[in-house]
Amino acid sequence: MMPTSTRGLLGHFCTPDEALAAAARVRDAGYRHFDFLTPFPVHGMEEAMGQKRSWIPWVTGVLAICGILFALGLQYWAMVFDWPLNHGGKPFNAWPAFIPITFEAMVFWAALGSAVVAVIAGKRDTIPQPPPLLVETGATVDRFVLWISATDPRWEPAEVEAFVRSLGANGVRFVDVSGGNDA
Amino acid sequence: MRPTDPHERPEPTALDRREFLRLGGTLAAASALATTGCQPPQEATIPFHDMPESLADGLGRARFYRTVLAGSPVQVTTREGRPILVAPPPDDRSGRGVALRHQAAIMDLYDPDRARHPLAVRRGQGAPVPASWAAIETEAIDRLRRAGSRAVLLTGPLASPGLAAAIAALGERTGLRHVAWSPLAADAAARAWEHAFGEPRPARPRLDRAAVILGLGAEFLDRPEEGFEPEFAARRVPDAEAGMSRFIQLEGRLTLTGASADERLRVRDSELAAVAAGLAHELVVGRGLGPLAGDPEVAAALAPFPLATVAERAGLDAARLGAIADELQAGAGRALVVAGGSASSTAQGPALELAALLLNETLGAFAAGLFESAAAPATGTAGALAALAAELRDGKVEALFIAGANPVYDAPAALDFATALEAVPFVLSLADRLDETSRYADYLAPASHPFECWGDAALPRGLFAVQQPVVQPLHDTRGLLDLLVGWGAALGDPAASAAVAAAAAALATPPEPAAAMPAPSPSPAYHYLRAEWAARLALDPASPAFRTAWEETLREGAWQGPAPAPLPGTFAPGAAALLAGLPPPATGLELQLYPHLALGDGRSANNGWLQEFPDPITRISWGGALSLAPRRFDEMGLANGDLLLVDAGHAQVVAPAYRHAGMHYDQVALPLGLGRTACGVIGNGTGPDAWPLRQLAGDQIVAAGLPVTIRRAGGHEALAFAQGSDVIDRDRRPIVPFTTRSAWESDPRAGTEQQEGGPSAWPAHDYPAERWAMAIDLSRCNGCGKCVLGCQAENNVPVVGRLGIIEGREMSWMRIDRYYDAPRRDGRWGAEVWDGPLAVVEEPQTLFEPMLCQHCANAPCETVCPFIATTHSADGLNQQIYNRCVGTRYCANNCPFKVRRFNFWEYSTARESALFRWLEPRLSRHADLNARAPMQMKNNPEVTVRSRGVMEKCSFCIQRIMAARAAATRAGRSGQRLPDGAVVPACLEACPTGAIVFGDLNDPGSAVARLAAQPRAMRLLAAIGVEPSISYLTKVRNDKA
Amino acid sequence: MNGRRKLVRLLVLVGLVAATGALAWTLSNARQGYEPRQPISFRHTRMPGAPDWQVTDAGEVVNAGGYDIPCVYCHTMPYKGRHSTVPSTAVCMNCHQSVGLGKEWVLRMQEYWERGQPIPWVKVHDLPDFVYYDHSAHLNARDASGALKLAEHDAEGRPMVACQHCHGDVAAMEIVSVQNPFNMQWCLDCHRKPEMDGGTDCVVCHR
Amino acid sequence: MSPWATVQDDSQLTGRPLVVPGAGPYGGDLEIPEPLVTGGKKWADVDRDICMHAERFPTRRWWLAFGVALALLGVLVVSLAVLIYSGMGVVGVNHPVGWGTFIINFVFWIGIGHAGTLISAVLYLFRQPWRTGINRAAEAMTIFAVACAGIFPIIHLGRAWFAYWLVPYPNARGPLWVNFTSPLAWDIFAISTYALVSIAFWYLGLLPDLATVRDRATHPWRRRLYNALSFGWTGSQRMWRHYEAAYMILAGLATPLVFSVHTIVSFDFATSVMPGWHTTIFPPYFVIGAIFSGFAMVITLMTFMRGYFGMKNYITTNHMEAMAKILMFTGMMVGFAYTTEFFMAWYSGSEWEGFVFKNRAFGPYGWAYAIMFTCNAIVPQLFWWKKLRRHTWVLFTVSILVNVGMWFERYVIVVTSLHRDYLPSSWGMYSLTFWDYSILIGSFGLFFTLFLLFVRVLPVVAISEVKGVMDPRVARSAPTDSGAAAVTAGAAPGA
Repeated sequence: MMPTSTRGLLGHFCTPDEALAAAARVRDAGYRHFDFLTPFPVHGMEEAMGQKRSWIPWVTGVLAICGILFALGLQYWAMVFDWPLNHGGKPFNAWPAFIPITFEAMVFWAALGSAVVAVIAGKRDTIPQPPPLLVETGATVDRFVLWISATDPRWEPAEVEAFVRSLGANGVRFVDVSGGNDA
Repeated sequence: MRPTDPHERPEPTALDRREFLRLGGTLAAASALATTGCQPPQEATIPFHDMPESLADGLGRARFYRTVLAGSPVQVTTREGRPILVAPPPDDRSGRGVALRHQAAIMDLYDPDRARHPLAVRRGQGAPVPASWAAIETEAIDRLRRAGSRAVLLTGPLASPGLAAAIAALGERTGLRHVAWSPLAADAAARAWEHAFGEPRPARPRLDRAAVILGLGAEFLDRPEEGFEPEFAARRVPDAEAGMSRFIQLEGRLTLTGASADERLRVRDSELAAVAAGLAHELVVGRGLGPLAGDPEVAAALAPFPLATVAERAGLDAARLGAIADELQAGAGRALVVAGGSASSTAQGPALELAALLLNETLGAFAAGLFESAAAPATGTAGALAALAAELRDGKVEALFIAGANPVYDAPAALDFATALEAVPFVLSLADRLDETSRYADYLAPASHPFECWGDAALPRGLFAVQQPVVQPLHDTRGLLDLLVGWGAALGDPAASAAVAAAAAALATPPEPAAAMPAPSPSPAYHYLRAEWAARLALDPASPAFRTAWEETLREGAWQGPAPAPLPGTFAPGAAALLAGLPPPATGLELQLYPHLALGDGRSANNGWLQEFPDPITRISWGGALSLAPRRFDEMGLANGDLLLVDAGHAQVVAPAYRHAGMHYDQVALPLGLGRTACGVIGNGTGPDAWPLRQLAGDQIVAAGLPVTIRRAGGHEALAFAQGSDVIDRDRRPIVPFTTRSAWESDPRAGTEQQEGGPSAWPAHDYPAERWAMAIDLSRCNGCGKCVLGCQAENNVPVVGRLGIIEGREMSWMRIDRYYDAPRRDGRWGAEVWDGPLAVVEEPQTLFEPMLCQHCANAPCETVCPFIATTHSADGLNQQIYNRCVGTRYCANNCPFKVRRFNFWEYSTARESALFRWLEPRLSRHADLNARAPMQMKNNPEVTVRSRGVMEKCSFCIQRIMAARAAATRAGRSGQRLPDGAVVPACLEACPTGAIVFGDLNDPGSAVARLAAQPRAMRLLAAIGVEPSISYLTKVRNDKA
Repeated sequence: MNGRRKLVRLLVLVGLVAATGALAWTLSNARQGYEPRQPISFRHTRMPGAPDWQVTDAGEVVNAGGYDIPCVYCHTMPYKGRHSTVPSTAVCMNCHQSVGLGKEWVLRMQEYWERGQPIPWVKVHDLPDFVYYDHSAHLNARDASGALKLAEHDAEGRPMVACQHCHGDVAAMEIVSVQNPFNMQWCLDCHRKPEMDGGTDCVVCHR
Repeated sequence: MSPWATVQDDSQLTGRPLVVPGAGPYGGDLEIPEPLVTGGKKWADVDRDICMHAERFPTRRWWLAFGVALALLGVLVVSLAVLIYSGMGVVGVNHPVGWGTFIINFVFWIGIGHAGTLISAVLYLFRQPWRTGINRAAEAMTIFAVACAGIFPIIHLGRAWFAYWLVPYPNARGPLWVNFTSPLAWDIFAISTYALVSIAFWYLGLLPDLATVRDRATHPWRRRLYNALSFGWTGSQRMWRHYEAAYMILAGLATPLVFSVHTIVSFDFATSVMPGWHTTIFPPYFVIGAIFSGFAMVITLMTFMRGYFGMKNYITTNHMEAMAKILMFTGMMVGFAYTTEFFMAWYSGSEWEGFVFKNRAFGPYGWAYAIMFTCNAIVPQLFWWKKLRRHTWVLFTVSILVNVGMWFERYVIVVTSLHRDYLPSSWGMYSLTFWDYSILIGSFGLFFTLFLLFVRVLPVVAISEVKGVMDPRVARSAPTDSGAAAVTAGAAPGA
């Protein structure tokens, strides 16, 4: 069930390097339910936060194979099996002519599928209490915002606050957002 | 709205169940609405009220009638009572041929510009108003009665004995005089025959019996109605049974006939007589050949023409002329000299014809039976017309009836016929439209088309043919014979009265629909003709024997009467004196006026098919041009279409220039039959009107050898060329198989050499049943173009108009490519070859190649069509499905033969919207050309009328293949292969020379399979591996003297 | 997202797809079931079929069945030509000079006859203009053994007219309607049967 | 202090590395590349500079440009109405030239549509940071160019209303599918794939920027709209993780896609039997030509963006020079292809082929060939000179000329091969009618209308990507407790 409120701790950094360092320390400190909001992707953040590599490429591979099978199947079925027609003396199974569409279908399935799955995955791959969208933190402008959720097993407000402050974060504060956070 | 908090997911604005049901209901309603809206529109199916029994086995099928059209027997195909196709009758033995004009007669019949009811023209004072037949006939009969011998009937050439009899009977009753006028009548030959044999009845050369043919300006192939094509073609193949003939042509303009010559010398028209006399001098005087050798009169007449002198004057190589003389001498008894054509309408014409007769006599052509006697053609003379014009002007004629003649348009300008008509108190025009002459008449009594009325014709070999109507008159018109018989009856002629009475009786008897026999016709002409016919057959008109004979004649088309009188006596040596008075040739430039190949004298000028037909030599459609020798053309710095002023002294005409290959340097030529002003919206104003340039010299019309000067008139008029480029270098583009006889004898594959294609990556498809294929023998083909018109009529091919041709939107499925063969250049290649270098086009070797869809086994067009609108059928056809075609034009681009035609416009419907007409004025023109009632009646219901935006092309007449299949199925042979000859495509049907053969390639016994296996057979563009189904058989030029 | 909403969304999606499919299917089969009203309510049920003589309450002996009239008595051409043809009014008059006089629709027909006008029947079976169908080529088609491809008996061996293969049992129709889709798919379904060997080249029907 | 901070203005860029004397590891001079963003911008400035155009009321300049574009679009609409209403006859196609300006325009626009994805994808894969300044607009250009291209294969049909038959959908005609051996069928798949993948790639790149626009929005509806468009993007690292992976994959897929699409377009010609078309060089030749013309169009558009929309700090002279170099390089490739074609025609020994090329250069359409060769192979050689590479007007002029030349390249290919092929009897000429011109011009109307709308509503530079290539030392803002100093807009959440 949906949480009726979101609780956690915010603190932000001004450069990606600070954020990276902070992330590594939060990870090493054993926090699990934490996240970073950044205005642009920060290289190395995955490792710093202890995340695994994204599984999107697997989706791409499977969809690519689906695309190939779909296109080849459609073409073969239509041209050879369903209604073979003599087009310019070519054999019904003029397989070299099927290559372009097969390739395009592969790209089509793989690319669009990956994009859609990535967007969905990005929204699904989350901690129990993801960071709320707090515009004034500037997470889409120039701030690298650390969020530690109250659901974290190691959550202990005072300890966490002290820890985050020790990372050099600015604007450290608790957030308690209740109900529909409708913009 | 979506929340901004990603983990907060409140109630989405999805549909609840009630909304879902509501939406579902709406969808269902919408689909129901769409479904009912898309049900087929209610269409009525109207049966007969009472179906005639005669249709019991023929509904939805073609019926064939034999009739005669302008003196040529034809076979007319009708569908549901509408004539849709004219073709040469199979096994015709009349000695006449079918010309393009006959084939296109369908369009004349459905010409929307025909007069649809009688008109009071009132001599052009104000607009014509409708009149009644009764009023016109009453006045006409009254005038006839009163005018007596001061009444004149002016007709065109009369081939109809029935009509002649009716006219004669009227003449007996009232004194009506008859004058026939045919603007293209060639009376030079008749004069020469009269001089030489005492009888103005030229015999008919038998080209199939001659091994050597010398043409002196001969135009036997330019006048297909004269029926020489099959006989000529019979000996044009190298393996002809009787041996291949050799044809040498001397002419000033490259004609269709000259294009088939094995050897061709440029001699201008006015010089031809002298050259012919020179040859005669060489043979008779020089070599003492033939019965006339030693005759002093002949020798004296020929004295001024020693070969060397003649050759020098004509600018010819004397040795070459001598070689021709050698050939003639060697071929004596098998050699034939044919003069005539436009060259005979020079002032030297009679002398030219006589020289030809002299040569034939010398070579023993008459004795060897190379001529057959023929019935005298009925032609009018210019002298008679000139006399009539004088009488008209002098007020000696009180009533003038004009039927089938258009003197205001085509009489020599000197006669000023229009003014002469003003002096006649009563002029009645019996034309089919308000033409140039009718505008000066009091009344226009509209004439029926020959397909709508009864008539007959006498044919050269003694055959008599009946012109039977194949359709009810479309408009309130009458046949000339019907009218004259009616007048005859009114004036008390017994035969006419009997006919009219019989017709009245037939009209009074209600038709019996279920009767086995057709009802008697209510046409007076019908009964008149039957009486005539009974007299000719010496049978009682009421007897069953006559009935049988009559019906057989109708079925077979003609009845063989007594053979024409044998050839007139012997050559009178004194006739040679005609040569002595030979007028000197023109100095400087001379003009030849020649009848337009399709339009003839221009009487069918409102016919879109004929106007659009590209001249086989010039490839110009919609008009004509002044032909200039290439060298003169280049010297003047002209471009095709630059306007020139032709000044013949007595008249001047402005015409666009055309670089005519093979033209004599000192000769220019202009077609006749163009430039009409009152034939209708299709033909009005196309091309220059050249008739005024003809000169009346005594009682002879001079239409060639006219001294003229030309100069630039300023301006340019685009010529509607149906062809892109003229010249091919067969070393580079081996697309026309062509060789000489000597090369062919040493290697029967000679001329078919081409680069072979590589091996195919794929196995070929197999064709389990038939595999349709065609073979075209280029040695037989003379480029006449009748296949083109046959195809156009059969397949509902629209007319695109002059602009359409200029823009390159021609629609004809079949075309005859005409190339000039560039001499081999030993591997050197100049780009200039495409521009027609003088070396090629001054003495061109003409090659004709009928081009149509090749139905390639590996058709490039099929591969590229994404819509599956064109695929290959199991019997080898390249199918084009219009209803599936969306019009990418990719197939046409990828067609190496460029035979696919795209409907850039909607030709078949007249779109009346004002916005549309404002946007595209061209479209009104298309409607004029194709879609004005009753033009749509010409359409063949077996073939889809294509809409805009679809591709079309030759289908090998799939409708005929399917009809043959259905017929076989009905006959209990379903699933069996069709026998050879069961399918006759329209082009083959129209071909007079048998150049086209069609059939099943899988049947080893079929004609096409045998031809395709010949070493002469070549399939084009082997290098790109398209595997056409059409084999072209090498054109072999007979170079063996 | 809870399950109910998921279900509704899914149902909407399925419904949309189904509706589109149904719409497409009906559009492609627009001809099937077409049952137009005719200017004269001619009853095919009374034509073929055996007579069924019955005695009415009034004691009259009447025929409640057919008159054993074969299809080709009126539709004369199917074995001979492309069209099966609609009978001319004269054919109606062959019988109705003496039969059924005074009945409403017969009187209407006779009115047409006397006015000399054809009866404006409404076309029931109508193929697009670009389809060149030939009745005779179908009815006369025989296989290698010489048997008619359009057999004159049904699957159980009961005799039936070959027309029924496409037109259905017209003899049982009070109002004639289109029994089959009469679209290209339906034509091809038959042409593709090996025993029919009808050919699937485009030009078999289109040209 | 970063040396990049010294570059305050685009005009200070030299195209050469910045030298920091004595800063090297061993005491030598340190050379570092010039900054990609000039003007000492901070991250917060980037948001403002770029979002500004989407936020304020359009300028008069914008209205002026939009008005012109809309008028041209009107020309297109009217022309198409006339075309559909009257028939294919209104344009210049004929026998034998069955394809004319429609196919020329199609290939032309598709070609232009290649640079965007190429810049984005290929330069991304090659880690070329300078792509960030131009990739957004270039991708948008791609999509709009493909949209322009997409109308041509449909309107060039004789019966355009049946174009949907090209889609292989189940039907009651047999079913009758499509001919999968036809290059036009391949085209349908290639172009629709290309269009959709390009849109996906573009949109994926837009997601973070849409969130930026959302966060700057003052009007709640605007915020909702952009939030919906950004799919509720927060910038969470867990989103970035998959996003980055997908972006890389799309770049990887888009690269071969770019090559395949123009290869397939070239198959329209290369798989035919027409001399001059039937040649194996076409796929690479077309692809290079497409990149060439696309870069030229990007230069044209970027010149406008720099001048009209004040983007000089983000699309710097260095960006322009980099593109000029590519233009010169691809121009040489294109010239090489032209020459190779001639060589192959001669070397093949095929008379047909030889004639077509001779005719191409010296025949009646030699003038078109001359325009093509001059504009495409010779004019870009000006970029051997650095000064010219960095000169706005030279760049602009050359970019226009290159696209003129590329249009004529397609003209030459389509027209000269068709107008004189195998049978001389069927040779003909081709000329444009009024409607040919109006539809060509109108297609620019469509393109610019879409582009101007894009400029109006979406960030024209990839904000998040540009931020990534800026020096944090320069771009960071002072640490404050309240969050981003630059953010003045945006209401507190969850009130």
